Amino acid sequence: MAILEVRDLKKSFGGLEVFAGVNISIEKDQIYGIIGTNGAGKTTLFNIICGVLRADQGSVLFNGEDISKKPTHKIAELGIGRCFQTVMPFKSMTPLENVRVARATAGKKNKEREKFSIDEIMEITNLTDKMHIKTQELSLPDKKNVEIARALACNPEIILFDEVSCGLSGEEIYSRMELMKKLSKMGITVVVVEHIMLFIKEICDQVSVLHSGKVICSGTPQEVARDAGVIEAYLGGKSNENIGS
Amino acid sequence: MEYTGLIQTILGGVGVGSVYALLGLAFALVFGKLKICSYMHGDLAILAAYLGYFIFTSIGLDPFLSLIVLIPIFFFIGYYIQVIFMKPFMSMEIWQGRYQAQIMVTWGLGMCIMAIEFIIWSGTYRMISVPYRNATLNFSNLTVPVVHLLSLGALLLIYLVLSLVLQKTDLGISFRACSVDRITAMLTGINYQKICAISFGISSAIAVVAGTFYALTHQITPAVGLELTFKGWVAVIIGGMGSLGGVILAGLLVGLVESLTSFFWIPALKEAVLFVGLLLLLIFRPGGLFKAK
Amino acid sequence: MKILEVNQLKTGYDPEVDVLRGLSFSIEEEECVAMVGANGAGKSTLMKTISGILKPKSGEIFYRGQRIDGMLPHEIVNLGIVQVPEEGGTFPNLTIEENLMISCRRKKAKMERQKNLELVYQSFPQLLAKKGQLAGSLSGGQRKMLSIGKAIMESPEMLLLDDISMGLAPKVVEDLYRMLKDLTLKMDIPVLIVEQIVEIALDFAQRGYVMTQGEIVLEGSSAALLDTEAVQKIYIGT
Amino acid sequence: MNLKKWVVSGVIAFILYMLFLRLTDAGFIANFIAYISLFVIAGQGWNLLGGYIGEISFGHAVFFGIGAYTVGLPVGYKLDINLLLLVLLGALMAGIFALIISYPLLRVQGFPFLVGTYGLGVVIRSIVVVTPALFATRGIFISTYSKNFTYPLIIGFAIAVVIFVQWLVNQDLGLRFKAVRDVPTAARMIGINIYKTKASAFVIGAMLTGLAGGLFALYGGFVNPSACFGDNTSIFILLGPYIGGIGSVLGALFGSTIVIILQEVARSVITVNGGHYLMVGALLVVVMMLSKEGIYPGIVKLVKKIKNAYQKRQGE
Repeated sequence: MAILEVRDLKKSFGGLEVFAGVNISIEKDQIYGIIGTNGAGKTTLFNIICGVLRADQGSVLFNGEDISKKPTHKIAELGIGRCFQTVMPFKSMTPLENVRVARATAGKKNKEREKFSIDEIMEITNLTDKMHIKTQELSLPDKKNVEIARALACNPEIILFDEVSCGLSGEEIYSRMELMKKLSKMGITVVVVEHIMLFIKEICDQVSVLHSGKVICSGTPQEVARDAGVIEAYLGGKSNENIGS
Repeated sequence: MEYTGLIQTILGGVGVGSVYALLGLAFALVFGKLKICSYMHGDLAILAAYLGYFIFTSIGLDPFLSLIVLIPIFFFIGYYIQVIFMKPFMSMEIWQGRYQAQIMVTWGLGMCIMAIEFIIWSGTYRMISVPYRNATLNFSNLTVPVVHLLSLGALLLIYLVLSLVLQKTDLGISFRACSVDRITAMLTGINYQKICAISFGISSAIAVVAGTFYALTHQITPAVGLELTFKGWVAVIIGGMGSLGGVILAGLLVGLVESLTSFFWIPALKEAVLFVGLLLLLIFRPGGLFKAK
Repeated sequence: MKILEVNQLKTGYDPEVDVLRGLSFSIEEEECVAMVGANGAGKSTLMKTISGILKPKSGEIFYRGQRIDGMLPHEIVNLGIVQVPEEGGTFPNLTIEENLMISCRRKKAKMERQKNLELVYQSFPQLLAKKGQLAGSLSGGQRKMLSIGKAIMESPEMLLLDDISMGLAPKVVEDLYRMLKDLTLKMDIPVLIVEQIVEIALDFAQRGYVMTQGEIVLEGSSAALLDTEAVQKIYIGT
Repeated sequence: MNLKKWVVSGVIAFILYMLFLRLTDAGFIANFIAYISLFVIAGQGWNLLGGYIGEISFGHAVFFGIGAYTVGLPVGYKLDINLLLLVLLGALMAGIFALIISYPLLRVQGFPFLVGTYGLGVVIRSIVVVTPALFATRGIFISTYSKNFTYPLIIGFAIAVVIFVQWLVNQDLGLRFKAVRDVPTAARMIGINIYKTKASAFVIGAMLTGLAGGLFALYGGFVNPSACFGDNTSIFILLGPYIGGIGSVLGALFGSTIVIILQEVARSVITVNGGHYLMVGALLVVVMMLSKEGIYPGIVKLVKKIKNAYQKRQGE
């Protein structure tokens, strides 16, 4: 059974239609990629899943339960964690406090799913030696780590990553990839929004391509990379050599 | 008899309300569009009232004539307050940063203005005793104070002029441009900070008018400034955060609520009733009564 | 002569983190230059810094020999450097005509107002048909046209185009670039273009720079860049 | 945990004050310190909401007044209840009232909240003033304990409150406050119920302010609407933490002290009634222009800067 399912989602801002009926179904323990050009509505999709925005139509099912009307903090308690594209750690607190507060709220509500202790979280996110420095004084990659750590502390079943690679260098991106693989092995479903094809291709089991308000293609990364519609949307219809490398 | 009394009260309420509406208009202009928060316009209004009083008692100039001098002076005061005290905060994020800082700075300035008024004129109640202060127009058995009619007229005039400026002139179009997207406005070549300063100047000038009319209908004391500020803000909240027309209706409503409470109940409770109304509004319609489009 | 010269530019939103880490490049007369790179490489930050929206932490920007870093955005527009921004770019609460008229801030632009207006309406006939309507009622592609139209109304002496294709359907993007090409040919001015679709950008420009992590890692003629494997690799991220 | 340090310094401060009290026989300064302490307690209560949640309240005098009147009213009606018990009850009453009033008020945020709390102050004051059953404007005299008991009591409470707040903001609940202030969206996404969190800060803060009010009744032996529910009280409760350093326990402590001292100094320098606001207003403007976060964080930053510059020079 799908762990997260988006059914016939419609949303428009003012006159601008962002989603014209989006369907996505994510299986458990997968690494699922959602790609699309800038402005395709990837972040909006995450916002709707998390309950920050309300859809105009359609529903979001988590473990078969409709969560599209639930308040955000309830959705978090059910086990959906999230990292933002523009980093938003609690900047006046230390990384440790960031993790502690998450553990004390959403993490407390689903203790049975606890996979990592706080110490382990600090370790896998490389924050052990920085955990007493105020977050606002950390560098961007570290701030991203704080967000990942905070999401993990909620004991989620599924984590949504929004443009993790944004602003990171190759090596840093690589370590994130490793971390995601590790999480999915531990039984946490990972959803990645990206626009860098290679990143998706490397780690994802399933990919959906979001373009002008619709999912234009779904499947394994290899299938998607060969899809003519995707190539046109992504590269302006010239060639597919960029994907190949 | 009771009936005419009620009508009389309503008219009085609308008359007083027009002062609140003017202040609300001053706030809504800078807050609703440019997201500048001020807590000193009540004090500016009272300062203008005192200056009008001073000019009247020393050289006998009618307060309406002194407006000709006071309006440009206060425009520049407002302009430079924005440039000196508000500009450093304009780049901060809206609440937490910008609004809080601006509220505190303007409130501090307002406090200074109030203290200076205390020092110069002391806390005793003053009034500008112009000959037409108690003049009335009579319609059958209704008596309407001339000053109320004048303030209502001034309110409408200012509103019309403002809407016209906003719709037709380059300044108005730039202002509307700045209000939706300040980055794009800058990239279009509009001097954002200057537009802000001019708007703050205009809103200060409106406060002068409000203060003058307040002084003609009430006795003034320095401590009233903060009260007026808050009533202006109540008008803004009820009016739906920045629609100019809504603020005017809301300001008149505030005046009406106050005078009706005095009429039917205890005058000392008029403000309490007003704020209870505000709290109820926050429960049922947090967005305001007359929502901005 | 160098029209635009950027020297060791450092910019960032946080005091500790630099988005641009000492960037240098230049644009020659009547040249169209593309700046490509992945998301987060700092392209938009660069555009904002040139236009004066962001203050650089260090480094210099020269425009025709005049130092412009530290100048206010409207002063930079007055010099003739006009940007079509990635987001926004139009005022949805103003009509299309007002949007265009408000963009004549420079003296030269005021004199050429009628001529420019004709040029805009001629290039984008869709705008003429809707000129009395609010810009908020336009579709995404039309908004971009209006945004470009606004830049033209300013009689630009240098054009900065930031990610025109963002959020638009491929067909619209293609049309848009065709119109742009005509326009820039007519106006004969240098253009700096930032674009996430590499091919379009390099097709449009004669020369290109590749950015990653706030630094320029590669430069060359468009044709050469398109051929290099490195570009594809860098663009893709690892 | 450095809470120990706080407790130790608190105890030392208390002992010093007691020594001082013995040596000077409860003179003006001892009195003044007790007066400041009242505002320190109230200011810490305000700071929980204003500093740690980020909602500015302009009406904390309401809770101050409720605390004071809970002590005063039974005395006024000649009921014989232990005054200390009443002080604690006053804090509780303030908390309960805050819980009720948080329902409409916390539905809005930002400056409608500010205007709403100001309005609340006006409403409650007006009601007290016109209600004979609440002794209207006459006020109530309370035959209170001797100074030698109330002063140490107030100081003791002040120290306890400061330590309590310092402890609280490092608990899970306190971290939640800061999370809501820093990034509300992210806070919701880790399962924090924003309304509940804000309400708990509001209620706990109101209780502390109510406590200050109750102690004020013991301290002055007199309660009346203008002293307890007045705008002035709200203003000085607010200004202390704001000027001192919003969202920091030490900052609020310093701020309340500075503001109350400055106010007294200003009153003696500018003798015209109301003129002392000139200095208070000027201080507020100067602090905001120089350091947006308040005096204490500003000084900390400055010291850090100087230290860094010094180390740099040393390094060269």
